Amino acid sequence: MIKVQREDFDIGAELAQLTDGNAKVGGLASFVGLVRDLADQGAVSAMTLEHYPGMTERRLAEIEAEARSRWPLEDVLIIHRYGRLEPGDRIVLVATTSAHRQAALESCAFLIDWLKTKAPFWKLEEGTKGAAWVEAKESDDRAAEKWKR
Amino acid sequence: MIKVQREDFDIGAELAQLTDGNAKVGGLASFVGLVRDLADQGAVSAMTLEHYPGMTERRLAEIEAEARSRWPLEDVLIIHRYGRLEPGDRIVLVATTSAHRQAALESCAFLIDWLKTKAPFWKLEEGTKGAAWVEAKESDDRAAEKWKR
Amino acid sequence: MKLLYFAWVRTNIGKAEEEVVAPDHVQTVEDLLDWLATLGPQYAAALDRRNVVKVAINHEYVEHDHPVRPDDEIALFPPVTGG
Amino acid sequence: MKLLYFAWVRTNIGKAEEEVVAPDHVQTVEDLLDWLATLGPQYAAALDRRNVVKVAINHEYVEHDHPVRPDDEIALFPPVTGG
Repeated sequence: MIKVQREDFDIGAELAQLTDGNAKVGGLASFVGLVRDLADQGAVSAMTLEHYPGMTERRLAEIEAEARSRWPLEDVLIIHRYGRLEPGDRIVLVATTSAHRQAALESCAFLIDWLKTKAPFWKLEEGTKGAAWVEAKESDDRAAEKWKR
Repeated sequence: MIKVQREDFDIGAELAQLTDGNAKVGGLASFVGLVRDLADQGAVSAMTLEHYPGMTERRLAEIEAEARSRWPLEDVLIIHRYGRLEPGDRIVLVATTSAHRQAALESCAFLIDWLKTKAPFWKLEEGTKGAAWVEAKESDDRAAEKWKR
Repeated sequence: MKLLYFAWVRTNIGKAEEEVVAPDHVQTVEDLLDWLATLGPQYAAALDRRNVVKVAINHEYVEHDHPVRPDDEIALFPPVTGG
Repeated sequence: MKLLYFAWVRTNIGKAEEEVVAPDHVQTVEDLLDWLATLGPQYAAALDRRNVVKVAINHEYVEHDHPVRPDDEIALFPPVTGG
Protein backbone atom coordinates (compact mmCIF):
# COMPACT_ATOMS: atom_id res chain seq x y z
CA MET A 1 0.00 0.00 0.00
CA ILE A 2 1.20 3.49 -0.93
CA LYS A 3 0.34 6.69 0.93
CA VAL A 4 1.66 10.11 -0.05
CA GLN A 5 0.46 12.63 2.47
CA ARG A 6 1.11 15.93 4.20
CA GLU A 7 0.03 14.63 7.63
CA ASP A 8 2.16 12.75 10.14
CA PHE A 9 1.59 9.01 10.63
CA ASP A 10 1.31 6.78 13.71
CA ILE A 11 4.04 4.13 13.42
CA GLY A 12 2.40 1.73 15.87
CA ALA A 13 -1.02 1.92 14.21
CA GLU A 14 0.42 1.56 10.71
CA LEU A 15 2.55 -1.45 11.62
CA ALA A 16 -0.28 -3.08 13.55
CA GLN A 17 -2.39 -3.06 10.38
CA LEU A 18 0.28 -5.12 8.61
CA THR A 19 0.25 -7.92 11.15
CA ASP A 20 -3.13 -7.94 12.87
CA GLY A 21 -5.22 -10.89 11.78
CA ASN A 22 -2.55 -12.34 9.49
CA ALA A 23 -0.87 -15.20 11.34
CA LYS A 24 1.13 -16.10 8.22
CA VAL A 25 3.46 -13.25 9.15
CA GLY A 26 6.65 -14.41 10.87
CA GLY A 27 8.61 -11.17 10.48
CA LEU A 28 7.88 -7.47 10.18
CA ALA A 29 10.72 -5.17 9.13
CA SER A 30 10.38 -1.42 9.05
CA PHE A 31 12.38 1.72 8.48
CA VAL A 32 11.45 5.26 9.46
CA GLY A 33 13.36 8.28 8.14
CA LEU A 34 13.31 11.44 10.23
CA VAL A 35 14.46 15.04 9.85
CA ARG A 36 17.78 15.39 11.61
CA ASP A 37 18.73 18.56 13.45
CA LEU A 38 22.01 19.73 11.98
CA ALA A 39 21.83 23.18 13.56
CA ASP A 40 25.37 22.84 14.88
CA GLN A 41 26.58 22.49 11.28
CA GLY A 42 24.74 25.67 10.28
CA ALA A 43 22.25 23.50 8.47
CA VAL A 44 18.73 22.28 8.91
CA SER A 45 16.34 24.18 11.08
CA ALA A 46 13.52 22.86 8.86
CA MET A 47 12.92 21.51 5.37
CA THR A 48 10.23 21.46 2.74
CA LEU A 49 9.60 18.34 0.69
CA GLU A 50 8.34 18.91 -2.84
CA HIS A 51 7.11 16.06 -5.01
CA TYR A 52 5.49 15.33 -8.38
CA PRO A 53 1.89 14.31 -7.66
CA GLY A 54 0.80 11.49 -9.92
CA MET A 55 4.30 10.36 -10.82
CA THR A 56 5.18 9.84 -7.15
CA GLU A 57 2.36 7.37 -6.61
CA ARG A 58 3.18 5.53 -9.84
CA ARG A 59 6.87 5.18 -9.06
CA LEU A 60 6.19 4.05 -5.49
CA ALA A 61 3.66 1.47 -6.72
CA GLU A 62 6.32 0.24 -9.16
CA ILE A 63 8.87 -0.06 -6.34
CA GLU A 64 6.33 -2.01 -4.25
CA ALA A 65 5.64 -4.34 -7.18
CA GLU A 66 9.37 -4.90 -7.71
CA ALA A 67 9.80 -5.85 -4.04
CA ARG A 68 6.87 -8.27 -4.22
CA SER A 69 8.37 -9.89 -7.33
CA ARG A 70 11.72 -10.44 -5.61
CA TRP A 71 10.62 -11.66 -2.18
CA PRO A 72 7.67 -13.69 -0.87
CA LEU A 73 5.94 -10.87 0.98
CA GLU A 74 2.65 -10.83 2.84
CA ASP A 75 2.34 -7.05 2.73
CA VAL A 76 4.17 -3.84 1.81
CA LEU A 77 3.58 -0.35 3.15
CA ILE A 78 5.19 2.88 1.98
CA ILE A 79 4.18 6.22 3.50
CA HIS A 80 5.98 9.36 2.35
CA ARG A 81 5.18 12.86 3.55
CA TYR A 82 5.57 16.15 1.72
CA GLY A 83 5.37 19.78 2.81
CA ARG A 84 7.23 21.55 5.60
CA LEU A 85 8.91 19.37 8.22
CA GLU A 86 10.95 20.21 11.29
CA PRO A 87 13.79 18.37 13.07
CA GLY A 88 12.49 15.20 14.69
CA ASP A 89 9.55 14.95 12.27
CA ARG A 90 8.96 11.66 10.49
CA ILE A 91 9.46 11.78 6.70
CA VAL A 92 8.98 8.25 5.46
CA LEU A 93 7.94 4.78 6.63
CA VAL A 94 8.60 1.60 4.71
CA ALA A 95 7.55 -1.75 6.12
CA THR A 96 7.29 -5.30 4.86
CA THR A 97 5.92 -8.51 6.28
CA SER A 98 6.77 -12.06 5.32
CA ALA A 99 6.72 -15.59 6.65
CA HIS A 100 10.52 -15.34 6.78
CA ARG A 101 12.71 -12.72 8.41
CA GLN A 102 15.37 -12.41 5.71
CA ALA A 103 12.69 -11.64 3.11
CA ALA A 104 11.23 -8.92 5.36
CA LEU A 105 14.62 -7.43 6.25
CA GLU A 106 16.06 -7.45 2.74
CA SER A 107 12.94 -6.11 1.04
CA CYS A 108 12.66 -3.31 3.60
CA ALA A 109 16.24 -2.20 2.89
CA PHE A 110 15.58 -2.53 -0.85
CA LEU A 111 12.46 -0.34 -0.66
CA ILE A 112 14.16 2.58 1.07
CA ASP A 113 17.28 2.34 -1.12
CA TRP A 114 15.25 2.35 -4.35
CA LEU A 115 12.81 4.97 -3.13
CA LYS A 116 15.75 7.31 -2.39
CA THR A 117 16.90 7.27 -6.01
CA LYS A 118 13.62 6.76 -7.90
CA ALA A 119 10.71 8.50 -6.16
CA PRO A 120 10.32 12.13 -7.32
CA PHE A 121 10.81 14.01 -4.05
CA TRP A 122 13.13 16.96 -3.45
CA LYS A 123 14.24 18.49 -0.17
CA LEU A 124 14.67 22.22 0.33
CA GLU A 125 16.61 22.80 3.54
CA GLU A 126 16.23 25.98 5.55
CA GLY A 127 19.50 26.72 7.24
CA THR A 128 21.06 29.64 9.02
CA LYS A 129 22.41 30.87 5.65
CA GLY A 130 19.07 30.61 3.83
CA ALA A 131 17.34 27.87 1.88
CA ALA A 132 19.19 25.37 -0.32
CA TRP A 133 18.13 22.34 -2.37
CA VAL A 134 19.69 19.16 -1.03
CA GLU A 135 22.16 17.59 -3.42
CA ALA A 136 21.72 13.93 -4.34
CA LYS A 137 24.29 11.70 -2.64
CA GLU A 138 26.58 9.30 -4.42
CA SER A 139 26.23 6.96 -1.45
CA ASP A 140 22.50 6.70 -2.23
CA ASP A 141 23.28 5.79 -5.84
CA ARG A 142 25.67 3.10 -4.67
CA ALA A 143 23.09 1.77 -2.20
CA ALA A 144 20.52 1.46 -5.00
CA GLU A 145 23.11 0.00 -7.37
CA LYS A 146 23.66 -3.05 -5.17
CA TRP A 147 20.04 -4.15 -5.81
CA LYS A 148 20.45 -4.00 -9.61
CA ARG A 149 19.88 -7.22 -11.47
CA MET B 1 18.34 -1.37 26.26
CA ILE B 2 17.48 -5.01 26.95
CA LYS B 3 14.11 -6.28 28.13
CA VAL B 4 13.33 -9.96 28.74
CA GLN B 5 9.71 -10.27 29.69
CA ARG B 6 6.63 -12.45 29.71
CA GLU B 7 4.29 -9.58 28.76
CA ASP B 8 3.51 -8.32 25.27
CA PHE B 9 4.98 -5.00 24.12
CA ASP B 10 3.54 -1.99 22.31
CA ILE B 11 5.60 -1.51 19.14
CA GLY B 12 4.55 2.11 18.63
CA ALA B 13 5.31 3.13 22.20
CA GLU B 14 8.65 1.30 22.25
CA LEU B 15 9.82 2.81 18.96
CA ALA B 16 8.62 6.29 19.95
CA GLN B 17 10.93 6.16 22.98
CA LEU B 18 13.90 5.64 20.66
CA THR B 19 13.26 8.77 18.60
CA ASP B 20 11.31 11.23 20.75
CA GLY B 21 13.45 14.15 21.79
CA ASN B 22 16.55 12.99 19.92
CA ALA B 23 16.76 14.98 16.68
CA LYS B 24 20.15 13.41 15.92
CA VAL B 25 18.23 10.35 14.68
CA GLY B 26 17.89 10.22 10.90
CA GLY B 27 16.83 6.58 10.66
CA LEU B 28 15.01 4.04 12.79
CA ALA B 29 15.12 0.40 11.71
CA SER B 30 13.16 -2.31 13.46
CA PHE B 31 12.29 -5.97 13.21
CA VAL B 32 9.47 -7.80 14.94
CA GLY B 33 9.29 -11.59 15.02
CA LEU B 34 5.85 -13.17 15.43
CA VAL B 35 4.46 -16.67 16.00
CA ARG B 36 3.30 -18.02 12.65
CA ASP B 37 0.24 -20.19 12.35
CA LEU B 38 1.36 -23.38 10.63
CA ALA B 39 -1.79 -25.31 11.49
CA ASP B 40 -2.19 -26.40 7.86
CA GLN B 41 1.19 -28.14 8.14
CA GLY B 42 0.05 -29.99 11.27
CA ALA B 43 2.32 -27.75 13.25
CA VAL B 44 2.06 -24.79 15.55
CA SER B 45 -1.10 -24.12 17.42
CA ALA B 46 1.02 -22.49 20.14
CA MET B 47 4.55 -22.48 21.53
CA THR B 48 6.35 -22.03 24.79
CA LEU B 49 9.61 -20.10 24.94
CA GLU B 50 12.06 -21.22 27.59
CA HIS B 51 15.20 -19.24 28.43
CA TYR B 52 18.14 -19.10 30.80
CA PRO B 53 17.51 -16.16 33.15
CA GLY B 54 20.71 -14.30 33.87
CA MET B 55 22.61 -15.65 30.89
CA THR B 56 19.95 -14.32 28.50
CA GLU B 57 20.36 -10.75 29.70
CA ARG B 58 24.16 -11.01 29.60
CA ARG B 59 24.27 -12.40 26.07
CA LEU B 60 21.78 -9.81 24.80
CA ALA B 61 23.77 -6.99 26.41
CA GLU B 62 26.86 -8.38 24.69
CA ILE B 63 25.07 -8.41 21.33
CA GLU B 64 23.95 -4.82 21.87
CA ALA B 65 27.52 -3.79 22.74
CA GLU B 66 28.83 -5.53 19.61
CA ALA B 67 26.33 -3.62 17.43
CA ARG B 68 27.31 -0.32 19.04
CA SER B 69 30.99 -1.07 18.41
CA ARG B 70 30.37 -1.77 14.71
CA TRP B 71 27.96 1.07 13.80
CA PRO B 72 27.50 4.67 14.98
CA LEU B 73 24.19 4.14 16.77
CA GLU B 74 22.10 6.54 18.79
CA ASP B 75 20.15 3.79 20.52
CA VAL B 76 19.51 0.05 20.58
CA LEU B 77 16.46 -1.80 21.88
CA ILE B 78 16.00 -5.55 22.22
CA ILE B 79 12.81 -6.97 23.74
CA HIS B 80 12.40 -10.75 23.89
CA ARG B 81 9.43 -12.52 25.40
CA TYR B 82 9.27 -15.93 27.08
CA GLY B 83 6.42 -18.18 28.19
CA ARG B 84 3.44 -19.41 26.20
CA LEU B 85 2.67 -17.65 22.91
CA GLU B 86 -0.03 -18.20 20.32
CA PRO B 87 -0.09 -17.60 16.55
CA GLY B 88 0.02 -13.90 15.78
CA ASP B 89 1.72 -13.09 19.10
CA ARG B 90 4.85 -10.94 19.05
CA ILE B 91 8.03 -12.76 20.17
CA VAL B 92 10.85 -10.29 19.72
CA LEU B 93 11.53 -6.68 18.81
CA VAL B 94 14.92 -5.33 17.80
CA ALA B 95 15.34 -1.70 16.85
CA THR B 96 18.24 0.67 16.21
CA THR B 97 18.51 4.39 15.58
CA SER B 98 21.32 6.25 13.89
CA ALA B 99 22.05 9.47 12.06
CA HIS B 100 22.38 7.33 8.93
CA ARG B 101 19.99 4.81 7.46
CA GLN B 102 22.51 2.14 6.44
CA ALA B 103 23.86 1.98 9.99
CA ALA B 104 20.33 1.54 11.35
CA LEU B 105 19.32 -1.05 8.73
CA GLU B 106 22.49 -3.12 8.91
CA SER B 107 22.72 -3.15 12.70
CA CYS B 108 19.05 -4.16 12.98
CA ALA B 109 19.63 -7.15 10.68
CA PHE B 110 22.81 -7.98 12.60
CA LEU B 111 21.02 -7.94 15.98
CA ILE B 112 18.31 -10.38 14.98
CA ASP B 113 20.75 -12.68 13.14
CA TRP B 114 23.11 -12.85 16.12
CA LEU B 115 20.35 -13.11 18.68
CA LYS B 116 18.96 -16.13 16.82
CA THR B 117 22.18 -18.09 17.28
CA LYS B 118 23.52 -16.70 20.57
CA ALA B 119 20.70 -15.84 22.98
CA PRO B 120 19.70 -18.83 25.15
CA PHE B 121 16.05 -19.27 24.15
CA TRP B 122 14.35 -22.51 23.11
CA LYS B 123 10.98 -22.99 21.47
CA LEU B 124 8.66 -25.87 22.32
CA GLU B 125 5.96 -26.10 19.66
CA GLU B 126 2.55 -27.55 20.41
CA GLY B 127 1.25 -29.19 17.27
CA THR B 128 -1.54 -31.54 16.40
CA LYS B 129 0.85 -34.45 17.08
CA GLY B 130 1.99 -33.21 20.48
CA ALA B 131 4.80 -30.97 21.64
CA ALA B 132 8.25 -30.88 20.02
CA TRP B 133 11.40 -28.82 20.56
CA VAL B 134 12.18 -26.70 17.51
CA GLU B 135 15.42 -27.74 15.79
CA ALA B 136 18.04 -25.06 15.13
CA LYS B 137 18.19 -24.08 11.47
CA GLU B 138 21.31 -24.14 9.36
CA SER B 139 20.01 -21.04 7.57
CA ASP B 140 20.21 -19.20 10.89
CA ASP B 141 23.81 -20.28 11.33
CA ARG B 142 24.64 -19.05 7.85
CA ALA B 143 22.87 -15.73 8.51
CA ALA B 144 24.97 -15.22 11.66
CA GLU B 145 28.12 -16.39 9.87
CA LYS B 146 27.98 -13.52 7.40
CA TRP B 147 28.52 -11.00 10.23
CA LYS B 148 31.68 -12.80 11.47
CA ARG B 149 34.84 -10.74 11.48
CA MET C 1 3.36 20.00 -24.85
CA LYS C 2 2.99 20.52 -21.12
CA LEU C 3 6.21 21.19 -19.23
CA LEU C 4 6.58 20.75 -15.45
CA TYR C 5 9.55 21.98 -13.44
CA PHE C 6 10.58 20.84 -9.97
CA ALA C 7 13.09 21.85 -7.27
CA TRP C 8 15.94 24.05 -8.58
CA VAL C 9 14.79 23.71 -12.18
CA ARG C 10 11.53 25.32 -11.04
CA THR C 11 13.09 28.00 -8.85
CA ASN C 12 15.58 28.95 -11.60
CA ILE C 13 12.98 29.16 -14.35
CA GLY C 14 10.58 30.90 -12.01
CA LYS C 15 7.47 28.89 -12.78
CA ALA C 16 6.15 25.42 -11.97
CA GLU C 17 4.61 24.62 -15.35
CA GLU C 18 3.76 25.96 -18.78
CA GLU C 19 2.27 24.92 -22.08
CA VAL C 20 4.68 25.34 -24.98
CA VAL C 21 4.54 24.74 -28.71
CA ALA C 22 8.04 23.69 -29.67
CA PRO C 23 9.44 24.29 -33.18
CA ASP C 24 9.27 21.34 -35.57
CA HIS C 25 12.98 20.55 -35.25
CA VAL C 26 12.47 19.61 -31.57
CA GLN C 27 12.26 15.83 -31.88
CA THR C 28 14.02 14.56 -28.73
CA VAL C 29 14.49 15.56 -25.09
CA GLU C 30 17.95 16.83 -26.04
CA ASP C 31 16.42 19.08 -28.74
CA LEU C 32 13.86 20.34 -26.24
CA LEU C 33 16.51 21.25 -23.67
CA ASP C 34 18.59 23.03 -26.36
CA TRP C 35 15.58 25.04 -27.45
CA LEU C 36 14.44 25.88 -23.90
CA ALA C 37 17.93 27.15 -23.04
CA THR C 38 17.49 29.85 -25.73
CA LEU C 39 14.28 31.20 -24.20
CA GLY C 40 16.05 33.41 -21.66
CA PRO C 41 18.80 33.58 -19.05
CA GLN C 42 16.65 31.93 -16.37
CA TYR C 43 16.15 28.90 -18.66
CA ALA C 44 19.84 28.83 -19.54
CA ALA C 45 20.71 28.88 -15.82
CA ALA C 46 18.21 26.12 -14.99
CA LEU C 47 19.58 23.89 -17.75
CA ASP C 48 23.24 24.77 -17.29
CA ARG C 49 24.10 21.43 -15.63
CA ARG C 50 22.49 19.64 -18.53
CA ASN C 51 23.67 16.12 -17.74
CA VAL C 52 22.27 16.36 -14.24
CA VAL C 53 18.73 17.26 -15.34
CA LYS C 54 16.37 14.27 -15.08
CA VAL C 55 13.43 13.94 -17.42
CA ALA C 56 10.10 12.14 -17.08
CA ILE C 57 7.58 11.89 -19.89
CA ASN C 58 4.05 11.04 -18.80
CA HIS C 59 5.42 9.98 -15.37
CA GLU C 60 8.09 7.62 -16.78
CA TYR C 61 11.81 8.30 -16.56
CA VAL C 62 13.41 8.73 -20.01
CA GLU C 63 16.92 9.35 -21.30
CA HIS C 64 17.85 12.54 -23.16
CA ASP C 65 17.66 10.81 -26.55
CA HIS C 66 14.00 9.91 -26.04
CA PRO C 67 11.54 11.37 -28.60
CA VAL C 68 9.08 14.05 -27.49
CA ARG C 69 5.57 14.56 -28.86
CA PRO C 70 3.19 17.56 -28.80
CA ASP C 71 0.75 15.93 -26.36
CA ASP C 72 3.40 14.79 -23.86
CA GLU C 73 3.58 15.88 -20.24
CA ILE C 74 7.31 16.43 -19.78
CA ALA C 75 8.85 17.05 -16.35
CA LEU C 76 12.37 18.41 -15.79
CA PHE C 77 14.00 18.13 -12.39
CA PRO C 78 17.23 17.50 -10.46
CA PRO C 79 18.19 14.06 -9.10
CA VAL C 80 15.66 13.11 -6.45
CA THR C 81 16.43 13.52 -2.74
CA GLY C 82 13.45 12.04 -0.90
CA GLY C 83 13.31 9.31 1.69
CA MET D 1 29.10 -27.81 40.90
CA LYS D 2 25.65 -26.60 39.95
CA LEU D 3 24.22 -28.07 36.76
CA LEU D 4 21.36 -26.49 34.79
CA TYR D 5 19.50 -28.22 31.97
CA PHE D 6 17.35 -26.60 29.30
CA ALA D 7 14.95 -27.64 26.52
CA TRP D 8 15.34 -31.32 25.51
CA VAL D 9 18.35 -31.82 27.77
CA ARG D 10 16.05 -30.87 30.64
CA THR D 11 13.05 -32.92 29.49
CA ASN D 12 15.22 -35.99 28.87
CA ILE D 13 17.02 -35.84 32.21
CA GLY D 14 13.76 -34.99 33.95
CA LYS D 15 14.98 -32.12 36.06
CA ALA D 16 15.93 -28.48 35.55
CA GLU D 17 18.93 -28.33 37.87
CA GLU D 18 20.95 -30.22 40.43
CA GLU D 19 24.02 -29.91 42.60
CA VAL D 20 26.62 -32.59 41.91
CA VAL D 21 30.02 -33.49 43.25
CA ALA D 22 31.94 -34.89 40.32
CA PRO D 23 34.78 -37.41 40.77
CA ASP D 24 38.30 -36.01 40.74
CA HIS D 25 39.01 -37.22 37.21
CA VAL D 26 36.35 -34.85 35.83
CA GLN D 27 38.57 -32.01 34.68
CA THR D 28 36.87 -30.77 31.50
CA VAL D 29 33.39 -30.39 30.04
CA GLU D 30 34.05 -33.55 28.02
CA ASP D 31 34.89 -35.47 31.20
CA LEU D 32 31.74 -34.12 32.83
CA LEU D 33 29.51 -35.24 29.95
CA ASP D 34 31.15 -38.70 29.97
CA TRP D 35 30.54 -39.05 33.68
CA LEU D 36 26.93 -37.74 33.55
CA ALA D 37 26.09 -40.23 30.77
CA THR D 38 26.88 -43.06 33.25
CA LEU D 39 24.37 -41.80 35.82
CA GLY D 40 21.37 -43.45 34.19
CA PRO D 41 19.52 -44.03 30.91
CA GLN D 42 17.83 -40.63 31.01
CA TYR D 43 21.26 -38.93 31.18
CA ALA D 44 22.59 -41.17 28.42
CA ALA D 45 19.60 -40.26 26.24
CA ALA D 46 19.97 -36.52 26.95
CA LEU D 47 23.66 -36.60 26.04
CA ASP D 48 23.39 -39.02 23.13
CA ARG D 49 23.88 -36.32 20.51
CA ARG D 50 27.00 -35.21 22.31
CA ASN D 51 28.37 -32.88 19.65
CA VAL D 52 25.10 -30.98 19.54
CA VAL D 53 24.99 -30.21 23.27
CA LYS D 54 26.00 -26.62 24.00
CA VAL D 55 27.66 -25.69 27.27
CA ALA D 56 27.81 -22.45 29.23
CA ILE D 57 29.90 -21.99 32.34
CA ASN D 58 28.90 -19.07 34.52
CA HIS D 59 26.79 -17.68 31.63
CA GLU D 60 29.62 -17.84 29.05
CA TYR D 61 29.66 -20.25 26.12
CA VAL D 62 32.56 -22.70 26.31
CA GLU D 63 33.88 -25.54 24.14
CA HIS D 64 33.89 -29.15 25.31
CA ASP D 65 37.60 -29.01 26.16
CA HIS D 66 37.08 -26.20 28.66
CA PRO D 67 38.06 -26.99 32.28
CA VAL D 68 35.35 -27.31 34.93
CA ARG D 69 35.67 -26.36 38.60
CA PRO D 70 33.68 -27.37 41.69
CA ASP D 71 32.11 -23.92 42.15
CA ASP D 72 31.03 -23.49 38.50
CA GLU D 73 27.45 -23.05 37.33
CA ILE D 74 27.36 -25.27 34.25
CA ALA D 75 24.41 -25.24 31.83
CA LEU D 76 23.78 -27.91 29.19
CA PHE D 77 21.34 -27.25 26.37
CA PRO D 78 20.58 -27.75 22.66
CA PRO D 79 21.40 -25.13 20.02
CA VAL D 80 19.29 -22.05 20.71
CA THR D 81 16.09 -21.35 18.76
CA GLY D 82 14.85 -17.96 19.95
CA GLY D 83 14.10 -14.82 17.98
